[in-house]
Amino acid sequence: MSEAPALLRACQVTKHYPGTLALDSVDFEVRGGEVHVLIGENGAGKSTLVKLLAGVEQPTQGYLEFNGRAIRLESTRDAAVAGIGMIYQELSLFPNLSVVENIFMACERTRGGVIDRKAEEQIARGLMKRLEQDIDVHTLVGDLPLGCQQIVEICRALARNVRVLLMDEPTSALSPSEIEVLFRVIRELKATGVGIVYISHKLEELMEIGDRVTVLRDGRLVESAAIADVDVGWIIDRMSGRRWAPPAEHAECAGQAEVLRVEHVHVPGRVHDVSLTLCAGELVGVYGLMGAGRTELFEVLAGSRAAAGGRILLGGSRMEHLSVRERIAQGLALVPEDRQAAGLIPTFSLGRNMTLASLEAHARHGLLSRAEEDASASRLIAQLRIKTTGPAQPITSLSGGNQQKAVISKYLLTKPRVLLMDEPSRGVDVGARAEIFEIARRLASEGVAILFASSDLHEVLSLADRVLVMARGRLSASFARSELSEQNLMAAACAKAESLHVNAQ
Amino acid sequence: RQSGSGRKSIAIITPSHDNPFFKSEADAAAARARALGYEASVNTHNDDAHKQDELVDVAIANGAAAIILDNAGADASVAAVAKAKGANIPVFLIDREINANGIAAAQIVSNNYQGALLGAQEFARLMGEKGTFVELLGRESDTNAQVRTSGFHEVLDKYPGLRLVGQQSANWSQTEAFQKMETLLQAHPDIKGVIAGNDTMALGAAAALKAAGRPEVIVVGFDGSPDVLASIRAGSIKATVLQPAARIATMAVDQAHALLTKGSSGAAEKQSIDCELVTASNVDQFGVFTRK
Amino acid sequence: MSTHNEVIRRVAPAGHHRINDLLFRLRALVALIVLVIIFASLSPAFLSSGNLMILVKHVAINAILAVGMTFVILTGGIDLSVGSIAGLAGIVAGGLINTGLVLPAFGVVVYFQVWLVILLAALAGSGVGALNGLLVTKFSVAPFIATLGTMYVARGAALLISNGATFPNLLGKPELHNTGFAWLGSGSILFLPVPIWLMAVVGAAGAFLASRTPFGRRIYAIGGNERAAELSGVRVGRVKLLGYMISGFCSAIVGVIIASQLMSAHPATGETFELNAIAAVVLGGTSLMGGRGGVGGSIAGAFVIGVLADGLVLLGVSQFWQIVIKGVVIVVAVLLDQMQKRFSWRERSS
Amino acid sequence: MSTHNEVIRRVAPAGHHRINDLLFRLRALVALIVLVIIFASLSPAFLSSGNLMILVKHVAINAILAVGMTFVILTGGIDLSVGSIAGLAGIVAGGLINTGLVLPAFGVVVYFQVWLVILLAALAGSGVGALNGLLVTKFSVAPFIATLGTMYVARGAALLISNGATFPNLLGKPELHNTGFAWLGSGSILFLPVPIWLMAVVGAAGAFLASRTPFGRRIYAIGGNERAAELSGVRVGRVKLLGYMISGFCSAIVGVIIASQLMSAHPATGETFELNAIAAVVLGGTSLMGGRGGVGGSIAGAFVIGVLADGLVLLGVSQFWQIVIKGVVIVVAVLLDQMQKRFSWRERSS
Ligand SMILES: Nc1ncnc2c1ncn2[C@@H]1O[C@H](COP(=O)(O)OP(=O)(O)OP(=O)(O)O)[C@@H](O)[C@H]1O
Ligand SMILES: Nc1ncnc2c1ncn2[C@@H]1O[C@H](COP(=O)(O)OP(=O)(O)OP(=O)(O)O)[C@@H](O)[C@H]1O
Ligand SMILES: [Mg+2]
Ligand SMILES: [Mg+2]
Repeated sequence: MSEAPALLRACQVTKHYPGTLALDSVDFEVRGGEVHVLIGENGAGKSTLVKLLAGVEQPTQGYLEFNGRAIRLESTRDAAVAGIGMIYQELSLFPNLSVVENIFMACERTRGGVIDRKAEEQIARGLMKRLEQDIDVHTLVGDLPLGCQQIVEICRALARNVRVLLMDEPTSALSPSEIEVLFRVIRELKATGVGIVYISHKLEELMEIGDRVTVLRDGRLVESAAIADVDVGWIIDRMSGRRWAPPAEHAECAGQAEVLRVEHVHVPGRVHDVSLTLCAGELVGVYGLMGAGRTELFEVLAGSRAAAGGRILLGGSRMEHLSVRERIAQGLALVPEDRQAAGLIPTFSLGRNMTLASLEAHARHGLLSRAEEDASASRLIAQLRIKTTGPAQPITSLSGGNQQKAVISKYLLTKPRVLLMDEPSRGVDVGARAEIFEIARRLASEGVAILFASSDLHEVLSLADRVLVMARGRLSASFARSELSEQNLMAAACAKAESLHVNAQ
Repeated sequence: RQSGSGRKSIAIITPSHDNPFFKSEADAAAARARALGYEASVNTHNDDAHKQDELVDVAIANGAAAIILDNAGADASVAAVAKAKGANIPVFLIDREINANGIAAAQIVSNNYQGALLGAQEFARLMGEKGTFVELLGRESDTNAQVRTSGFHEVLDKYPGLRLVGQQSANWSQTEAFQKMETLLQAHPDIKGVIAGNDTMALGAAAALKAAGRPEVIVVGFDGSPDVLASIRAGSIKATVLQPAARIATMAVDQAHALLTKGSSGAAEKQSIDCELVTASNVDQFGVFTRK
Repeated sequence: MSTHNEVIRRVAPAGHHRINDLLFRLRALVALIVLVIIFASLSPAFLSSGNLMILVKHVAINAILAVGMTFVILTGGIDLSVGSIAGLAGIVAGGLINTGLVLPAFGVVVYFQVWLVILLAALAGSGVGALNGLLVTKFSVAPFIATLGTMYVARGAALLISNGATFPNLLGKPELHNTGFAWLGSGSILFLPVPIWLMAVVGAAGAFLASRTPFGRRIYAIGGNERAAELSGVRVGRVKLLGYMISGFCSAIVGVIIASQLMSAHPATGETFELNAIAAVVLGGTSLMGGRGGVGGSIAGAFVIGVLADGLVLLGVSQFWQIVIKGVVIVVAVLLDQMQKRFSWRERSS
Repeated sequence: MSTHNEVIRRVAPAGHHRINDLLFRLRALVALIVLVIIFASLSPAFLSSGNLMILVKHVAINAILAVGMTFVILTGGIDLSVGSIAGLAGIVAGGLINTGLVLPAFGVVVYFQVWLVILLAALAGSGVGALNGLLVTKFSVAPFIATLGTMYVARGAALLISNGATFPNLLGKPELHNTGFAWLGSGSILFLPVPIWLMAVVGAAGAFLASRTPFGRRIYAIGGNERAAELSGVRVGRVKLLGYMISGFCSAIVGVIIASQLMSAHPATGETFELNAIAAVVLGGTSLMGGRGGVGGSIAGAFVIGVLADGLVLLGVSQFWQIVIKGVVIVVAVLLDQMQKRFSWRERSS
């Protein structure tokens, strides 16, 4: 393996952003036929490094080599010409165009200058088959749920015959079965000599798919090693200089008061007759495959999507007819799944993003108090260890994981009684994930009930007091902590229609 | 040519009715046409030759018996008039001429040039033939703006004592005239008079002079609008030149009727109706764009 | 995977978005049909073939502008300069016919044949379009402001060239070999006026470009997500530039047609054309945020506006009421938008 | 934690982006200063206190419109109806003073005192603004189209109310207790004309609202990402509606000021005001995409446009060149934007 020549190499690259040194003299390379895993805490510089390799950004210092020759990538076009493809952390698709049109953007199949729709369709269908997806290639991408969008993004990379494929958290919105398929494809690509750079915060995944691992910390390269020679503990040690507390004790909800009661909630075609209850201090996970309807259920609970029927009671009072704002005021808040589309105000600073949902609490006599806003923001920055220069930093210049933490902070500041979190750990590093759940746990101990959706089996298994499983819009099972096992969850998530009927009390 | 109701119709096309001049003219024409038993369809082209062309098209398609037109440009209107003639519809031009003879059935215009001379002579007299003044121009791309200013200058340039210190277009607009006048007063605080290409601008200038505490500055306008007649009575504007718009419009309809019924309008193509000077001394003799 | 199959079939029948597209276009069509029915029942002259021909000829002006404008709006931009470009192109054509191109340095005056005159006017229009495009792409000026600026500059240039006057009698002179300008605006081919043919050609070419070529698809992509387009390797600057040039070109064609119809060129021609063109595009279902809509809709939108204008004149509605009704119809026609929104992809903002 | 501290120490001082904000506003200021220097050196009258006073008074009109417009543009909308609302409000005020409110059903005519007349005109303006807001929020009509529609409707309404004529001599009558209307446009307080005070009040209130209150913060949030704002508990519909109402209110104030200055109300007042107001807002650094900018900048932008207009008149520049220069200055002033972009945090597009 190690004899193979480097296909793409970054030599002593440094990247300065205004106010931040994102990369500091890093050497990195990927060889043909290997998967080189890149890992580090949120904000360590992973995305920055692959963006340099893909021509999205240019290094402040240092240079790139392709096939042993120095190369300048002024734009992604140059990279594409060289055969370098990338899957972006923040998906970069065209919601207004169909799946086919997205896949072939800027590499259209033409005949005499006219687009050859037939040919494109055929190739797109082939790609979907290869990824074992049944996505209709004529659907508008904007109509697809996040997970399917990620599949489209992967198709796009596959449609271009690349020699190097850079994947920045390609699985953050995928569930285990899709991840399996993706891994199969990655192995196929590897076999044809493609070099792959793979970023993820899911350590088990890395161990499974990677050949080599490089750890970044604060923009510096900490160490590279063959995956065979290391284990999860090794990675975690290198990622951060610090240790975090192991997941806290699981609470027993016996005797606690019920705070949320959901009865027969129904959204045509999406969510079918879902009933559940939540006790104060509970941390409940909702597991399901992609498209199971968790996002829709959460949106209905939060009031951003209309339900066709059912009742929602918070502490005994009805919520169905309240607006999002009123529900937040009553203590029911949702951390949305898609942080770019629904979580962040890109024109705001970090601090302003954090206080947006709790402006009244930061106002005195109707006037916003900057001091109070800054105080709240600083407190959460410290609590969630958000890597930033301060509350005034523009949100878009934070790394993906840190943006996610900002969204979570925003809803923590609303002092919720019930906090709904849809895939809260998307793109968040292992340490921070633990911190988020630690905070959740602390909130829970103060009587807040937490319901979180996750597609990550390990996360659900290790963190939830109780797990509800959704399949095709119905609750298919409910497991107490003691009954939890991987097999149970998978079986329930794939349950057939007949067997779907559970009351998750 | 019959319209739907069986009655012949006359199309009356003028600039926008937000100027009382054109509204009176259109109203007078429509009233006369109806009195003579025609249907009157009234439309406005907002001084846009293209729009005018479309309106003429529609009048042709609609089978109008005659068109009364206050046109949107001496050159730009020729084709439209010719087109109507080609469709055997006589066009009676009012208020403004076109730069072509023999295609319109009649061109009945108030003599803008003569009117400008009248206004300028009165202005020179009021100024005592000396002192500095400014001129507010209409939209510089409009024919009448050009005719009037050249008429003014024909007279005023002959007086060595009269000195033009500022010349600005206020686009026929009262608001714009107000602001431009205020600024001109800053550049030329000692002016003694303002001559304006139309009454709307004269009103704007008078308001600015009043606000600046300079009501004594002599303002002369052009058109003879009721608002300016009132100002002349009140003394804030000294004189204007009245165009007998209502009379011209009525004449045009009468001639059209004659042509349609008797085969001849009984008048020459080019008819020039003189404008009349309105001053404080004779203002009571005038009504809405016509001598009482 | 069976779970997915079922889900997918429920949400996204094949061609799902085509139906939306259709509904979108229907919006203008429905409004159009309603208007036609109203006018036809109120005025017997309305459906006469003569009137319909004239109506379509009038619509052609705005439709050609709207086709060009569509390419700009699809990228998420806007072009306020179309009216001024039309005025400038008319003046350029008029000036070249009447006074020729004066080259004092060489001591010569060059007269061009009519087709060259038209070409030069179109070039002038595309040139202003290119200026718009450069300001927007190279200098990152917001499209509204860039084209507002060129709107003033082009208008001023037209006024300066002709010194505010009209170029009259664009007949040309046989000895200068530049006669025949009238044909463009007033001639016919196969009983149909030339402007109608021009609308058809421009419309067909525009529709083809937008829906069948890589260029068209990229225009949509830029409107959908400009950053993503850039990252996908779309030359965003170049594509946008081309869009503005197409709009400038179409505007120039319109200016030349009008000059030819009037046989004279007036520097104030085309004032407020931009509003009608934009309204046509939006009525036709193209989103001002970019990325959605198409050329066909814009033409339908131009028909709505044109039918309304001519119909109200036919009915003899007063100027003041015409203004009110125009406003109401524009809003009501777009209200149908809401219907469509229900079916569309969740809106992404930012 | 030590790792974090270290990183943070390496980076720029806090408040870094405040400087950017400033630069943003500087854009208009730089253009303003350049213009002032040019005009002052070319015309001795320019810097006289009398001229400056007049200039600021002229600027006030556009500045007040621009302040209202800022609230709409910050949400990512646009308001084309401001000029028509000004015209309508003037007509409402003029009509109420001259002819009173005729209630045929009761057989009475009601005359109002001047302050009530102004209030009613302002209400009419806010009402049209509310209509805009409802169309945009409840009926999801694109702001451009909604306000284009009301632009026509309000203009038509003004024309219909006055039947196209001017309401002259708005002096009121002592016996009707409605005299004193002139004060608003021509009066002074502490040697400064009332319109200047009004601009100051509207500007200060606007700046305060935008930057200090939850409402202002929400306006920005909607412009940044409407969906995220919605999910953060912002009542998007209500906030936008308020924004349009503020714009309508400001427009009405302007209409009343103009009517008071001219002592007459003309229904065509305010045509093309919208372009100047939008240009002022964008010159002032507010993005037409929404979410960025502020009231202060818009006022600076209004000054740029006003200084330019008055300065060119003072210098006696011809109308044609005024048009060209206005276009160039608008574009050049925004070109400074680019300068700013270099320093700023790179922009992400959705
Ligand atoms: N455009 C930018 N301007 C300023 N700073 C930036 C910009 N982009 C990234 N940064 C900073 O660079 C650092 C590295 O960011 P990067 O996105 O590479 O992190 P990452 O390792 O991908 O993190 P994550 O796991 O959260 O995605 C962060 O501190 C971030 O705030
Ligand atoms: N392959 C697909 N094609 C089209 N639509 C899909 C597909 N998969 C899921 N959906 C849509 O998504 C809906 C449920 O998605 P939702 O996001 O609520 O599920 P989820 O359990 O939260 O899954 P995810 O983990 O992807 O967020 C489905 O009802 C369906 O409308
Ligand atoms: Mg990253
Ligand atoms: Mg989900």
